[in-house]
Amino acid sequence: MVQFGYNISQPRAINMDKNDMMISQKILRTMPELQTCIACGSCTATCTAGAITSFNFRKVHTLVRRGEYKGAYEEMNKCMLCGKCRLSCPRGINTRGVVMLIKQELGEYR
Amino acid sequence: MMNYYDHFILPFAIGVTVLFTVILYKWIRWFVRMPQEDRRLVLRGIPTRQTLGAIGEVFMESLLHRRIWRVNPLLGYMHTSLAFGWFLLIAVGWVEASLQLPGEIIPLHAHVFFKFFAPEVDYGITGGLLGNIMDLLLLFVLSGVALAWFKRMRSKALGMQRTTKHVLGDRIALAALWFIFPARLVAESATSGLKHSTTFLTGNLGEWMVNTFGTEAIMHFSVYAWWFYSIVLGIFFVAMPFSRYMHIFTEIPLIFLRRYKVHSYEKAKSFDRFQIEACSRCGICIDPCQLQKDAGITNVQSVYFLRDRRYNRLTQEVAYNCLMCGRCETRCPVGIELNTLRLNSREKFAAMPADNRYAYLSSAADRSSGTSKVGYFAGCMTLLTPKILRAMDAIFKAAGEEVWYADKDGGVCCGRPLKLSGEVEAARRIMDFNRDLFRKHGITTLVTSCPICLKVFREDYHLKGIEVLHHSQYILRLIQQGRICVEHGHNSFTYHDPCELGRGSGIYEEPREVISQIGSLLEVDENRENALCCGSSLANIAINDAQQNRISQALAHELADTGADTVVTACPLCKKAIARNASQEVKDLSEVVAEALGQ
Amino acid sequence: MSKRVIVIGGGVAGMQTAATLAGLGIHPVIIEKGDRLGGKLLNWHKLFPTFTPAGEVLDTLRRQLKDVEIMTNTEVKRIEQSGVVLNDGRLLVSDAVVVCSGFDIFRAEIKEEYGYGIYDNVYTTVDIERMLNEGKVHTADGHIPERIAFLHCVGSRDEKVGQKHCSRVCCITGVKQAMELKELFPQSEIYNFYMDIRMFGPGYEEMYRQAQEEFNIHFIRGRISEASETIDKRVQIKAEDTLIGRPLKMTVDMLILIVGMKAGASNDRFAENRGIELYPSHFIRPRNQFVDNICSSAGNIFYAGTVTAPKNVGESLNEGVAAALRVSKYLED
Amino acid sequence: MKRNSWQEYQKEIADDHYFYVRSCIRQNFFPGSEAAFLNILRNDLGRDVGEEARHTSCTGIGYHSDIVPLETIMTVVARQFAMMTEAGYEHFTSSCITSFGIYSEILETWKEFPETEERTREYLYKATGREFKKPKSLAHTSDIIFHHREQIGKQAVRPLVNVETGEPLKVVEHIGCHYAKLFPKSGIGGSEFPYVLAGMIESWGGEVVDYPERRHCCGFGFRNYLVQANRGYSIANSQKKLESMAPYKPDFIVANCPGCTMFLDKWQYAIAEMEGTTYGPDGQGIPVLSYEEMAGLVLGYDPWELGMQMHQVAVEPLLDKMGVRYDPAAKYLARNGKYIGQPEEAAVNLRCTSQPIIRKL
Repeated sequence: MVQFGYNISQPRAINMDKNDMMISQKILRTMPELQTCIACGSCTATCTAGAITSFNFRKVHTLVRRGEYKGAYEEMNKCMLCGKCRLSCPRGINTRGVVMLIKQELGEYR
Repeated sequence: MMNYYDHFILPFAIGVTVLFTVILYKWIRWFVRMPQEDRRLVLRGIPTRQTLGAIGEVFMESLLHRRIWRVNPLLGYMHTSLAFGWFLLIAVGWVEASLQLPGEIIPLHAHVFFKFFAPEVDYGITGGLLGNIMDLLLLFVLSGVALAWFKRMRSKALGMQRTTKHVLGDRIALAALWFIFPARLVAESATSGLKHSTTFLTGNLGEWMVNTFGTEAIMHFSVYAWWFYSIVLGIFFVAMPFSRYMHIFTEIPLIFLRRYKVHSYEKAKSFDRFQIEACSRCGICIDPCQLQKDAGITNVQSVYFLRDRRYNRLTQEVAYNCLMCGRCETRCPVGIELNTLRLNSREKFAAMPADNRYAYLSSAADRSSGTSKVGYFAGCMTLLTPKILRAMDAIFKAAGEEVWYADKDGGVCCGRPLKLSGEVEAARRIMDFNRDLFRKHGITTLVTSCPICLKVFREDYHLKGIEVLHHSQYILRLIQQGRICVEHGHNSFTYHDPCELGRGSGIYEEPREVISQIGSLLEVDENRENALCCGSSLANIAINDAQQNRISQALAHELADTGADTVVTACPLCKKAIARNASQEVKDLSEVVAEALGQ
Repeated sequence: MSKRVIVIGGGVAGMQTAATLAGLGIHPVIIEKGDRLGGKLLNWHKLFPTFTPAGEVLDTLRRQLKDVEIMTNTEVKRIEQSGVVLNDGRLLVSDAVVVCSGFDIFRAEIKEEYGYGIYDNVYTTVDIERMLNEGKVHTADGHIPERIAFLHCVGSRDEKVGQKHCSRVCCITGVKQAMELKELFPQSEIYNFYMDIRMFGPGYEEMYRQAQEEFNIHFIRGRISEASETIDKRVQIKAEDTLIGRPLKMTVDMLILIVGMKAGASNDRFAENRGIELYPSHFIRPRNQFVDNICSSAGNIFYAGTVTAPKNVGESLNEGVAAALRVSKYLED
Repeated sequence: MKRNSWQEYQKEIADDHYFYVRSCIRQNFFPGSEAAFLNILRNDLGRDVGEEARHTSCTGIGYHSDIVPLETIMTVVARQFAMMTEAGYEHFTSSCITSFGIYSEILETWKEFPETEERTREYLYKATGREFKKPKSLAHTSDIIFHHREQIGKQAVRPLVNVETGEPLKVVEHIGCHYAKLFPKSGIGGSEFPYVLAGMIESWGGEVVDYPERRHCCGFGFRNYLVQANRGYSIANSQKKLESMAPYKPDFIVANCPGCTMFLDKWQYAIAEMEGTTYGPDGQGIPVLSYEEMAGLVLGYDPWELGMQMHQVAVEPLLDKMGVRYDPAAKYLARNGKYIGQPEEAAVNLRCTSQPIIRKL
């Protein structure tokens, strides 16, 4: 193949037609309460790990729900499971459970 | 030599053989697989006094069931009658058989079917006496069986709200067990009647049987009765090592191993099997469980957890759904380390590779401030309860204490939540970071407001040279040293023991002493070792918010019933959980102290 | 002789007003431009948040209107102090007028980029109510939809189509229909694209939560920017998932546009009366928003229902009662 | 197609006497198209089109690449208008969509901010001594062809029909972004469903293919193309469109913007070389035509006269379908018979370069 000094950029759009939604569906079946997230961001604002890294729990689980799994496991691994987010979540989501679940479903060792 | 064989003994003989083969196989296997250091502990322990202690404990616990007596005397009697009674039946029966049966070698099974093989049952003075003693013992055991039946139907009378829901194997063994002694009674009575025994129970019953049904009928009947007795014994013995009754024999080595200081640990190991199979599934752990009582979760209690783990069908749901409050552990009559076993079962579900985890923890994560030999670690949760921070500040100021604040502006988690979730290796990285931080700043005292942090600092941080104190201990010390004064007022307080502080770290008295210097203390019914959990425990990864809330409601209700003006606790997480449903003010101990600070 | 009051519009607000007036011994006349009473509810299937059949509400109202004079297929041209002028030029004299002429449904065709009326599988919430009533919900070629997208705020909060206001009830309508479709098609994936979710009524927020947690309906914050038809007649939609900050696209079997409330076309004509004023949205502005929120500046003209602003059925019904009582008080004085 | 909404967006197009300004890209890459436009208008339709050799680039590419300031481009545009005024024309038409957008934008700016027009007049006068009148009407050249589409249809010798099957040819049309996305009212059919090319196709017997990414940009994007490192973004956009249209198996693409025509054509070559992907039948590309070329073929012009040998994607398969007679040997010969060179063999022109070339020196 010929090299012209540039590549064809991959689209940035989340393509819900191509994404494999199986894992996302399984996660939501296991913890339907995750679907009630209203993206208030209080989890991320109070996050112990988020204070010293770019970890954004809300964003990562939203991406996972859209079938964008790449990097989610690594991101979730930044979490220290301290539980502050669970105390601040107005929807009562078991956030620590979500972290564990996403890691279990997306960890490569599985 | 007399022939001590009859076909009917076969079921019994097979049963006993299977039983002891399996038990020996299991014990040897578990022991061989134990880590080197555990085996070394055992070998070193055997020639010590611990062995004698263990023998005594085996007698007290495995036979007399002393701990169950403490839970409920009737339940204790039931267990004693079954265990100790059966033991005596075997022991006295053996004496009886060896004294009265003819022949040089008397096979082991002969005493079991003594009355069948004895040519004449009330042989001599000893015979009559022993026969009556044996009848008495049988009656003793039968009273236990009757109680067991009664317990199945009316558990509340024996102090249990709920009994264990058993698996099929357990039900078979249980049914066999229920029939063993009635079958023995019937078989012995029939033979006694035919042989004209005069003992008070089997003799009289036998006489009545013969008189009522005729010698011919009872002769036929006795054959079936001995067969039946042998079969139920055989069934029970075969089922025993595969059912909950394995506990009868497992508890004995467990007592020895425990005496030799072998313990379970945050990672699963072979010794755990001794604990897991020592569970009798008595179900005493069900009632204290708040998940069952308040949240309607009925399949995760320690008895079910151990059962599932034993049969290798433990689900993540069960492993994760536990507050690890320790209420069941304090009550377990076998003394199984339930929290530790629950914890080390989680690793296989959470087995996340630890490599590269928390690489972001560098010196940049040090946001501490101040310089002092005294360090204060607020803890993540305390950062969500700024009143505690303010109160601690006021107390430090009043005591003239210079403080190094480890995490006032945000810190790194203590690592215990991660450990509780089964990520033991990863937790170690966080712990290392914090320990290095404490060392770097040269503190010699570390005060924390969070019992969760306290526990992990004490147990996993190996902070040699640094005294770790919960703020309740620290505050009490300040008062005793006269560094701060508190004024006694007219307020009444009730105190909630946080799980990690009370049962977890054994700190019950310090907070109470501090409170009693400030106002009157009204205790809740269930306090200290029996204190309720607030439901927010980080150890439970599965519980949902509504269930947490129901547990918190129940606790808040109990606390309100004391009529105290203020609820005091000593854990930020408990404070938030109780405040969710409390009708009166909820304060941390430090707040109460800060408000009562005098000049 | 009892006083005569003209009620313009025979929707729920008009029916409730007339029924209350009749109960007070006043002689109401309902003027309805359609051929029967009921207004928009005639086309609605079930009402949020209780899933009460719309017909039940109408039946109850109809029963209270036994002796009320009703003029159907009649339209009001102007409102005057002495009464109303009909389209055919007749003047109906009355002592008071209650305007209950309601709202118009926003024409989804105007939001051309969503392809309503152009692509086969683009629908509006009004279509879905009809399809639910007929018991026939399926794609244009008769298939069970596997993936459905709802788009909130079509014709609401949209400067580009002159609809700056929030139509309020569409959020909960979208949630309600999503739940109804999920019940019909449990295997389907349903996505609601929203800008804000505004759950103002009792039980609405609870229903929203139920839709998320129990019905597994996905809510994606982001307005669909465009829709296009694929070769198999499905609809490809593009939006930004604004909570992630990345564009998102998907193909759906049905795209359902949650259409908003537009001010009634007759409002402009009525406003020729000096006592009747309009908001910039062309909804009628009452004398004030508090104690006189059902009164005009002209003494004998009153309002009830969505003629003054988007409202739900319950609020419209309440205003019917309130307006009737104010009319009665006015007639006594 | 249930697409009638285009009728809501109509615009006034003058019937005759146009002042024509050229396109940088079209005159370089599709010179035959501009010639064809003039020929069709003057010869086939008998219209008057004025031109001025001294007109310049509108500098739109520089403007969109942030190197030409607004004041400068306004003055350049004013100069073009001055040329029109001096030549005695009132109806301005531009060959380029970028220019069309620039003219629309500047006229609109002058309307909203009259002081900018005043300043521009001053700059122009100081610099060149010229003065101008604003055009009475502004049209893109595709608007003008659209305007005359029925008459062209009447004169058509080869409708857009597959001569073998008798079926209408399936045509993908692509409208340059700056045609109507800046000002929907400035384009026929508005920005959502522009009708300018679709109208031509339908009038000349073809079938318009509506496909999901129809409105998407071709990816030119000025800065995105001009900086080599950014070309990945540019090509990705074309690829998105090609992937979206491929399932419809279109016979050809027609575009009204010179840049789009070029990129949809040349990126097909680049994608084929970089990834090995082609979007037409049998591993070939989809031919891309300018609307002038399309009109020219319909009116019976010779494809090499129309400059179709300049395309990267070979057009022969389309010519065969339409029944256009052409001399394969003459493809790479100039009018004077001189060999003009030919592209290397590539996936998108594989079958059409293997013809023996008769070199007439």
